[in-house]
Amino acid sequence: MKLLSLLLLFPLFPVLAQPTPKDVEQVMQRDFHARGQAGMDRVVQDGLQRVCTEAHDQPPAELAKRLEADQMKTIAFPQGSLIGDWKSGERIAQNGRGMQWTDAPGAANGGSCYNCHQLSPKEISFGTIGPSLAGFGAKRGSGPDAQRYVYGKIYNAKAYNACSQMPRLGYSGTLTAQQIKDLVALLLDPGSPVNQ
Amino acid sequence: MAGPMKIRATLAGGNTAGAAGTTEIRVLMSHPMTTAQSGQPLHFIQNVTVKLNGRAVIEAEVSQAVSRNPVFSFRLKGGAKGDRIEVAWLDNQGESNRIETAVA
Amino acid sequence: MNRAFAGVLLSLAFCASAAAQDVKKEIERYREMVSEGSPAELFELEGETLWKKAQGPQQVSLEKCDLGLGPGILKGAYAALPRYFKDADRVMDLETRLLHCMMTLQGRSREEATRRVFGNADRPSEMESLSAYVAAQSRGMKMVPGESHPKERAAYELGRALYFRRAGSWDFACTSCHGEEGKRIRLQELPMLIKPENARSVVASWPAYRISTSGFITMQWRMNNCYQQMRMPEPAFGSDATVALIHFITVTGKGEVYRGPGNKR
Amino acid sequence: MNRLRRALLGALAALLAKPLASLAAWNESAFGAKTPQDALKGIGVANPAPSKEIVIDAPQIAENGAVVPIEITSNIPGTSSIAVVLEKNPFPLAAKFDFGEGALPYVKLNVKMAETADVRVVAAAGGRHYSATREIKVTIGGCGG
Repeated sequence: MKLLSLLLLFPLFPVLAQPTPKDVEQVMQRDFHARGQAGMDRVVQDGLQRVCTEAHDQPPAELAKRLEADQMKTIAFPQGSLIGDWKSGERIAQNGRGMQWTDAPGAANGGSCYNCHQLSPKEISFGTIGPSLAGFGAKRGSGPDAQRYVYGKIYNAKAYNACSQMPRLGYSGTLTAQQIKDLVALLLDPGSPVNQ
Repeated sequence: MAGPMKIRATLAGGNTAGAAGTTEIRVLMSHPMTTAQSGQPLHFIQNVTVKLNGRAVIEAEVSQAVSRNPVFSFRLKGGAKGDRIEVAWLDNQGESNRIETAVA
Repeated sequence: MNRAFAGVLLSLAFCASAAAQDVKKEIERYREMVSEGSPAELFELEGETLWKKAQGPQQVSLEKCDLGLGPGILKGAYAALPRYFKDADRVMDLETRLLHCMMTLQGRSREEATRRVFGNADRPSEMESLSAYVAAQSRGMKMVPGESHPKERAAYELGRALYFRRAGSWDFACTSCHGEEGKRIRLQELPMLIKPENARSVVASWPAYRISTSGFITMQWRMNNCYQQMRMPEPAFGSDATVALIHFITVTGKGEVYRGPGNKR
Repeated sequence: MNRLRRALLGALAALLAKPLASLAAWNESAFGAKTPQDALKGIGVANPAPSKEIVIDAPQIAENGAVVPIEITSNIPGTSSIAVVLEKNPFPLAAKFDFGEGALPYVKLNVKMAETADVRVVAAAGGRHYSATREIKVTIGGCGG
């Protein structure tokens, strides 16, 4: 029902027959092929991807809230401190590899963080798709709540913003729990270059 | 592999009262320009010569620090349409190439 | 990192916005200076040789290839692509059409002709050099892709749908990077290709010489490489999906005067 | 003398279908030098005087160290050669241009730089040497993937 109301909110252009989501998937099934670790299962959308595609990333608030609650359930928070090693976190943030058909399947993946965010003010080559995170820990503190928020956001960004452009780095199997802790340290540790 | 070259020589500046302008030369060379650090066999252009109507006017010695597919711009005093400009290179493996054009 | 650089970075931290402005300006100046002497022309020369070279079982050149304006007509042909081709009953972009000519005129198999469509600096691909040569023959002409045939309109709609479709390990669509204006990845600005003013300069400059790899890159490569970075499986060269995306982008940026082959990072 | 020898060799080379590598002059000791000082020594330069008449036009930041554009003009009268030294490269001497009658002391070229460093340009005029430097920062652009 929710999907139906969504479709009504975003009416199809009357002039041209647009391809249905099913049509588009069929084209992709035909025109794409598995390569390396990138299997054809990745062409098939999950529920969240389908809704965000249909809504051009702006689902109605009520639907977004429900999707976020669903995504929140996927996050496995480790016990104890979530602060790892910021030096390792910086390397993970700099590394843009992982999950591509050109990447070795067994190798440790990067988080691609600098592709979209400013983190350490020392790095001048940073992206701007996501907000600047320079001084993040200095502003927010590094207590249990901040740790939990950052860990959860990296593990599954969609639990906080249903159609966020940020990958679900833990949920997708890109980063391990230890790697995410190291990134939490990069953001929150007072000794991290992010907070200088 | 040392591939094709491209050259352009044009008259710039000057005026109808006869004041001399400048001949601008831009030359492109396909060459790998591999360095000692690349792990590939060292292969780079060492000498570049620019000739105006058959006479050498610029002689350059270059190193592996020149970028791949080298592009050089040079300038000559004065010049006239139809002047013959030739650029030749020679690399450390003895390969060479040359190209000629008339000033436009 | 040397001391002087560290000093500059320190000052960057102090006056971040002014410094960011300077960085942007200097990077723009860098690109401008590099593009003044683009080796793209060397690829055009190589492409001309390949266009005229007899190849394949038929041992003929591509000189009779019909790129849409009639057999062998190169001038302005690229500016009118992608378009619908009756003989193939589908919309084709430049590279797909070149492949079609290799198969039909030269008698080559698809497998052989597409074995190595994306080359590198040491060995550029035949498709890259040919693209440079053909595209250069439209320099100074307005980009006017086909839009009247129903299959051209369908390709546009499919391209648009693909542009917004999120999927894969990282939930990416084209819009994940090219969905908002003024954004960048690292230092690379990202054109928002659904806006004509952004798509135009893209349409006017591809295919292009790529400074970081000293190679020549084409739109089919761009689609392939984006899907790789989107953590998706690989789209087939010259497939309807890739042609549709290229058509969608080209129609969005139509009307711009072609200035390529250009220079990319 | 060197110039004359080269001119003669050049003429000889032109007569041959393919010039021979052994005929060309290439200053092995200067180009093989591992420090800027040794490189300059190799081309006979000692204590060049700083000069504002050497104009080095280059971006302050190079997005890619593999291609760093540098445009050089010497406004020193009688400039006969220009040498380009990349101070932090493993082999600092990048190029030396000799200008004969009719050539302007100007060149634009693209060089590779391993890291952020000074570019030093040394011009020779009337038996004296002059130099100028400019810092270029080398960074990375793009997705870094």
